[in-house]
Amino acid sequence: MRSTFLVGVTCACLLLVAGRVQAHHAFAAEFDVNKPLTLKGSLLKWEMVNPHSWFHVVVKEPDGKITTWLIEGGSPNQLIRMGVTKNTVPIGTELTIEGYRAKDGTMKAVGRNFVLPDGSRLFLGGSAPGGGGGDKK
Amino acid sequence: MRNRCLTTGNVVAAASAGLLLLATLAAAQAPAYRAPRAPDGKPNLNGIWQAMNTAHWDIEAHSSAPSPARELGAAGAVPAGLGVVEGGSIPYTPEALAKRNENRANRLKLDPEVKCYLPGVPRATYMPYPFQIIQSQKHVMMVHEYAGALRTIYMTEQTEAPADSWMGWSNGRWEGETLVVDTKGFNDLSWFDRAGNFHSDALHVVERFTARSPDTLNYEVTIEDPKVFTRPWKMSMPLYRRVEPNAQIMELRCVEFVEDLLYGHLRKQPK
Amino acid sequence: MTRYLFGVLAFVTAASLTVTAQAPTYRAPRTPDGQPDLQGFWTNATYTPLERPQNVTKEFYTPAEAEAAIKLAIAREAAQTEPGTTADVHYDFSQFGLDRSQSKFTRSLRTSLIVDPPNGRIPPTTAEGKRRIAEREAEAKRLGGRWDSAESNQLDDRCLIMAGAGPPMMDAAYNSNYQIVQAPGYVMILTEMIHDVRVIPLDGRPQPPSTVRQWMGVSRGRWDGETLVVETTNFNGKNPFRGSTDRLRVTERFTRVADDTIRYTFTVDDEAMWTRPWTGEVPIVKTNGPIFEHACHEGNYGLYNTLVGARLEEKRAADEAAKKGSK
Amino acid sequence: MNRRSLVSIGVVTLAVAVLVSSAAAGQAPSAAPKAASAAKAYTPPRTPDGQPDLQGFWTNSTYVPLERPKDVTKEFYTPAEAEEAIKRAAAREAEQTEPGTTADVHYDFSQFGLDRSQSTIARSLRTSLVVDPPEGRIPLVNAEGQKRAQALAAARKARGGPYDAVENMPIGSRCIIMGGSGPPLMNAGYNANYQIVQAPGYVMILTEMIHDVRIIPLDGRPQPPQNVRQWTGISRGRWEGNTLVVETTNFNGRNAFRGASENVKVTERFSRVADDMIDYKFTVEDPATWDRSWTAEAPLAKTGGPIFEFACHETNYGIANILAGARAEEKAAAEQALKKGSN
Repeated sequence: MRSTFLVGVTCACLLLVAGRVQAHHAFAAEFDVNKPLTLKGSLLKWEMVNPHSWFHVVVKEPDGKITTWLIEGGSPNQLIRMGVTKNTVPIGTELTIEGYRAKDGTMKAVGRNFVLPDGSRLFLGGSAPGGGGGDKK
Repeated sequence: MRNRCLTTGNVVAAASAGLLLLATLAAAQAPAYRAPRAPDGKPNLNGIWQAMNTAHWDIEAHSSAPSPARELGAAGAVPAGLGVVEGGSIPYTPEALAKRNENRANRLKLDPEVKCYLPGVPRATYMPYPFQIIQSQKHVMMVHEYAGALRTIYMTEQTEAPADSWMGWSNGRWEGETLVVDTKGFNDLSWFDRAGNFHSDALHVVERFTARSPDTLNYEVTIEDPKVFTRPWKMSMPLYRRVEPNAQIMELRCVEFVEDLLYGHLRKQPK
Repeated sequence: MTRYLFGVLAFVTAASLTVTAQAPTYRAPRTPDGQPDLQGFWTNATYTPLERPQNVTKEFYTPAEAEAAIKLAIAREAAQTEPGTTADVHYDFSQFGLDRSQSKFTRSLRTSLIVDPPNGRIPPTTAEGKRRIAEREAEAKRLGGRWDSAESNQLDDRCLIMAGAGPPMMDAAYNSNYQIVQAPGYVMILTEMIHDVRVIPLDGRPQPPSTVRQWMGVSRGRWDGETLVVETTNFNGKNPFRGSTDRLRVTERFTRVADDTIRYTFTVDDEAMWTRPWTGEVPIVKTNGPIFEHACHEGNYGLYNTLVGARLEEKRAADEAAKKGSK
Repeated sequence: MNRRSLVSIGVVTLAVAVLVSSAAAGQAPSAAPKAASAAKAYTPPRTPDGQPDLQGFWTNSTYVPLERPKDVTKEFYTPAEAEEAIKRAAAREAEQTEPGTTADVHYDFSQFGLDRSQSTIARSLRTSLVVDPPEGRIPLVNAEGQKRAQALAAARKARGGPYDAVENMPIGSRCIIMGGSGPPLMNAGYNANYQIVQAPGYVMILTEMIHDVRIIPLDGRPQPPQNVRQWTGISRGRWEGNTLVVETTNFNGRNAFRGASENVKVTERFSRVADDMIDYKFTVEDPATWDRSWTAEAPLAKTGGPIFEFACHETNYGIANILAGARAEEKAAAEQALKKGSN
């Protein structure tokens, strides 16, 4: 289940007509489509911030080196409406991140998918622990 | 003779007036003034308010000082202030005091206000800009001119902060004449003033807003943050109503004013 | 001529007042709120030195001696400078009414303003005081020559504050005028030069914390019978009075002893500088207004001119040196 | 798995809601005359000071486009058609992107609850939000408007590439204001939520994205002089019966709505027609852009709070990343060119 919004498309009218979700900024300008990656690590910190949240993930590289990656995700606000809080995802949660690396070559990436050890996605349809599964009225 | 009596009388009068003033300030808990009521019967704090002091420069007592930015000259000068912290100084731990001093020395680089970041609490209240209280039953809103900063004070349906934020998560209640606002869930990024006074994410702020006359409020704040201070401490000040009939919270959308400062080094170099 | 006669008259009055000051029978008029009324324009211009001259041993001159001393001082002040000397590069004070004798000045038989210690001289400096003086000199040296930068110039040349603006209020050499205005709970004292104003509250409020410091300190006043007592602390120490530090405490006493005279005494206490407190006294006499705006910094072309002049001279010297070198 | 079931629950809810909301959105008399009369009977609650109560959390999230699609000729869908259109749009929004494509360089909206189908949407049977002109499309831009648009495009081009400097980037990306922040209030794509709070003499409307607040005075005060201009203009409100009418002028023209000039006037009308629905209409007048005014209708549906702080600029790391990325690519290209040259 993915957003189909084409970040390369700049015609604003399309956004309004088609009613597709507008990306806050052009992710393909920030991250390199030619540098897909998969990272396995544990959560150090989740910055629940806008316009996009950031996950700090400690990764053990193949050569044994320990590095910390910053992974960009989505705005936390809707998750919060669904009942997610800062306690929902414990520090140390094991995550596999499929994404694309930053163009400036630093240890940053966009998290295309955040996958838990059992293969499920971190937040999906309110499936996160503590998630209420939709708006509270 | 008569003259002497008069003089003595004056001294006594002046002294008692002074005492009365102190007593009034101290006894904000039990003000003599009863505010007009909002239609729901609560004290009516609706209005556009502004502090008139130098707490935004430094909440502690301080001398005047030159502008931190040379080009501003006297337009950016720091006016002296007698401070709004009860007891005079903030009870920092030694390590925190060192950090405050470092903040102060590097304030042009570090002060979140310079970067147009949200001001945090209570700093938002005494910045040199107005804010408006929009008082409803479920929510009391505080809308600040600076950076469009905003607080929702939950009067009902109160919960804990879901996540840390700049302006914190505020729950409110009425205690007689006083609106009491309890705020937690802060991040550790905002400051108290331009002088580098700061807090951690353990900050807990309790504010008391009490009408003291038709056009003034008493504003009292208790600050608690065991990671930074050795004990809770208080500040207090009056807030003044903006009484001009066309008073309005205007846009101070400052992001674009600071972009060159923040991102100018990433500008494409001219060929 | 008339000026001189007037001066002598005033002199006699002031002298007698000084002597009989112990038991004033005069009762000051009252302001509507009942304060003794000190309001009006006043001057402390004087030919009496702060410290007693080394060759003088007595506290008071005879009237004849005092008159002679003043005459001597007036003549000295009005003397023409030698054309072609550095001193001559100046406008003539007397052509702008700026020598003391052309306006009201205050007289007393005292040989010094200092009345305590009895020798009429400032007490010895403490060891800390000596250290501080050495530090100040080192700092001045670090800033370079007087014309190296605006900041290394004198405070008054920079229009920051006059050296004698005080408190205590000292004769400013010219324009030594003050305006006092009273309102319920307050006494305001305007010093003409560089428009320095003190608004002194009388309500017994405490001094602010020691982190708050000002050039003129922070003053708190009270009425002690007929006398206004003003205590000032919280100086920033950047305009030292005779070497004083930021620990200076000044206590001033203003007593109106005649329609045209306020007895002004001041006690200077600074443990960091002197081995004991010391006290001075000077009658402040009524003078005429108005006090015209003394905007100073705004039209201070002189500061710019001296800096430009210094840079030009340096350049000329460098060019000269280069020329010599190349020969 | 649980996600899928949630979605299907969503669709069922949706079908039910279509019926409810078509009734609620029944300001369109031709479409639902019965519902309209039912809606007329609704009397909104009052605030303690007697204003019709609009307070609470609302959303204008919708799959209905502003302008009627070219291939649609009618004003209203049948409920079945509407459901079908929404399903199609939701599916399109939730579609997988192709790994390795530019479109795929993004976090997954649905993993952050950000696709519309995961939260409340404001439904209507309308085929477009525009209700006037009757063909459901914005009037053609006049000569003056075209000229201005060309001048703006030329100025944009003269400033260089989109990632040459922060000022060249879109204002929404820069956290200054979202494109649809308005007024008028336009669906923001995600977090399309509003909070309305009323106090005597004032209505406050908070737009969630980038915490934009309008405090609208109701005391009849005049607009400020023309030289006072703001991104969201300056709004003045009044009650006409149960309808809040808000007129906004004094825009700075820098977040031009559909190409409008700074002299655009937007008139909004808020009428609560059910406990969970505000009928929201807006009229746009700007002779410098369109030869006639036009009006749209986009209902606000009640939704759950809270609105969490949308601090944006403070942690907008993307800006630095994008600019740094562009500089890194330029550097790499220059080195490449140098290498080629030296070979």
